[in-house]
Amino acid sequence: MNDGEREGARLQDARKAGNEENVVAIVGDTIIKSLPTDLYIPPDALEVFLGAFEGPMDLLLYLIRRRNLDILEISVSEVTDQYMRYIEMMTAMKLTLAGEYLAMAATLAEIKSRLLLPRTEAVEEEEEDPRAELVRRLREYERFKAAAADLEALPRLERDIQPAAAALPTLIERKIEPMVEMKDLLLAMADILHRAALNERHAVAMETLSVRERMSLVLTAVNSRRGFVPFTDLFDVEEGKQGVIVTFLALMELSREGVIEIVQRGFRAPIYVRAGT
Amino acid sequence: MLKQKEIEQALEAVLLAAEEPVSIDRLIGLFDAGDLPEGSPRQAIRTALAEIEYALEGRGYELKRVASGYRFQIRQSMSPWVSRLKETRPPRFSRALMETLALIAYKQPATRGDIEAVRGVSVSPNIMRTLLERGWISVVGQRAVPGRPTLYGTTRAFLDYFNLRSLDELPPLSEIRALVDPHVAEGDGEIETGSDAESADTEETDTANEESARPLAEVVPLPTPKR
Amino acid sequence: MLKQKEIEQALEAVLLAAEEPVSIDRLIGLFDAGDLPEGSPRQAIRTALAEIEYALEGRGYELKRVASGYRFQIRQSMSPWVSRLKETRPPRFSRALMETLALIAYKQPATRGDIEAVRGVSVSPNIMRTLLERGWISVVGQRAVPGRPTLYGTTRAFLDYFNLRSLDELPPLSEIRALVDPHVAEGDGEIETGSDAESADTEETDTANEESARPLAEVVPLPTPKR
Repeated sequence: MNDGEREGARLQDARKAGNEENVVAIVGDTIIKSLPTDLYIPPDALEVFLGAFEGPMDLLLYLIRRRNLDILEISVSEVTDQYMRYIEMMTAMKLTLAGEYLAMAATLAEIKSRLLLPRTEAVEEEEEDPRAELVRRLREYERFKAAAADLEALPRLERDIQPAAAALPTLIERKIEPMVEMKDLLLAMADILHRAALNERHAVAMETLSVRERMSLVLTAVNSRRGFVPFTDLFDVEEGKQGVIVTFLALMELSREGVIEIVQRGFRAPIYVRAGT
Repeated sequence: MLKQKEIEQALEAVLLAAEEPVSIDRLIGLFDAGDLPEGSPRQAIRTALAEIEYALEGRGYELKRVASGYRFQIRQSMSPWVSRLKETRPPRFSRALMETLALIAYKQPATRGDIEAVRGVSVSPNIMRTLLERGWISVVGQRAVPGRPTLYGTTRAFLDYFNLRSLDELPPLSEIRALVDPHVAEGDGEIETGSDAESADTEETDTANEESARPLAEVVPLPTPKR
Repeated sequence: MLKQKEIEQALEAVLLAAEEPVSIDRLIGLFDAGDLPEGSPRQAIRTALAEIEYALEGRGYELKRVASGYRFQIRQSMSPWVSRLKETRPPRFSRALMETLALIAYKQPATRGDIEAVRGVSVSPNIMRTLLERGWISVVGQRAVPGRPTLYGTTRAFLDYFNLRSLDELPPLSEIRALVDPHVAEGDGEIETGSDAESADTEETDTANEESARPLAEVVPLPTPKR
């Protein structure tokens, strides 16, 4: 509080001294208007100082709160002066300054000039207090700054809370297979056909499925026995005429493809089938 | 059907083996048909969990319910002991990151522009990347304005990390004191829109079996941008 | 000096947070001078550990002493539960695998060469191995041409899995062709109007993402038991 008052008094002095734009610092009663070449504050320190702020809003809020002022009661003029001093120091020391700091400086300067302009009462009623927008922004920023601090204070994993875990028992491995639906299979086939239609060389022509399936079954039966399999063994009479025909067609197709051999030693001798050699 | 005690044992085993919180639905899914009472499997699980919680009273760890389910965790009061054992320092997060996170949490869904408007500085891409990588925020859509800026929201993983069950449990945003200046009071109304997120209904988190990284906005009705 | 109960809590916290077993010496080292009874710190730790062990009787986990120290461990009898938790949903089969399977079904007995000729790309041995391991295809012979390539056919298990009595129950190629080729489908007025009405519907009901799956089930009569 004392600090704040003193600061205020110095600023008053500074203002009386006029030409406040050039005031860089006030040491005791001395007003310094230009930076001494052997400035004591090392640039690093200033950079660290400014680095501690999360931008112009934060710096502004600091300048206000440092003096325990309510945001609503801020003297834009005073705060602007202080803010400008920081900015000037930074530029004088050729420190890179984020554009946002300069933008805020411009905003402050504008508000200050508007406040200085004499206004008629009629105008005052229509026109919003030039400080209002800045005050609103400051208050909102302060709200979320507090929210961030609240968040920081929440108990959280890694820092305040550790998940509890226990060593695993020996696990039972169980392999789960992917699920396939019939439609997946058919869509895959549809894609193949579509592609094949675009490329004539890959045209797909096929016999009826029952014959193709029977070809696999016959082949399996023939391969399961070494050597010759009696032709008649491959037929299942219980399947009826349809089944016999399908098996016959399958045998013919397999023979044509050279996958099996059909042999007969003589007229009316038993016919045998064996895997192609 | 399993005995109550057997259900408890199974739940304890599963929760101590899981590396993240497990939802009630996932817990129910581990049991075979017939293991749990047919009419009320959920109730059976809840009863068992309550029993486990009760049994741990006065112990160094607890059963905790967070946004994406249940987990065993060391009690906060025991953290000094744990840090004596563990040499690694917990990660620290910059104030800029925490402010950005707070803005997204309280104002969601929010764009980078929304955040910059409040903080007065541009949001560093590093901060957004860290938040996304941690799985604390996710893209929830685009605002229907020119440029279609990306909207961000917080996730279940965010709530899990901060030991919360829902956004309701976030500390309330500080209230704005009654204002003297009528002009400033106008601005107050604008600020209020941000606090809608607080009142959003975030109850019934345990029926959802979504992954914790899914944006909350999908689960919880959050304020939508005006069109 | 800490109370017995406080020592227990600290030990529980430390052991449940540690990722590996912790030795008694290390446990003792965590406590400050004066925390433990001066004459017998080791005895105090042992007593606390025994107390923890006792409290866990009948629970799903236990305190176990292994070579390098103490650790909490899920009981071996709980293994089936933990195994279920750790099971991950397997990924879907690749497009290439599905096409290979479809071609073997429709073109059997077929060699890898036959499949490659139609698909225009080589068939990876992994695909064939997966299909063989799954029991959906089997080797049915060799073609009597140079190199004697292996012939594959589908199996009984394949039919069972897809709930078919015989391959006949698969839709004929002409119907399947109509699925993706609009020109072929043009002849069939019913299908055209049907799918038109449907796409109009789906837009409204917001199930458009199912579109690719829906027409198939409706256009192609999926295998049903023979009349």
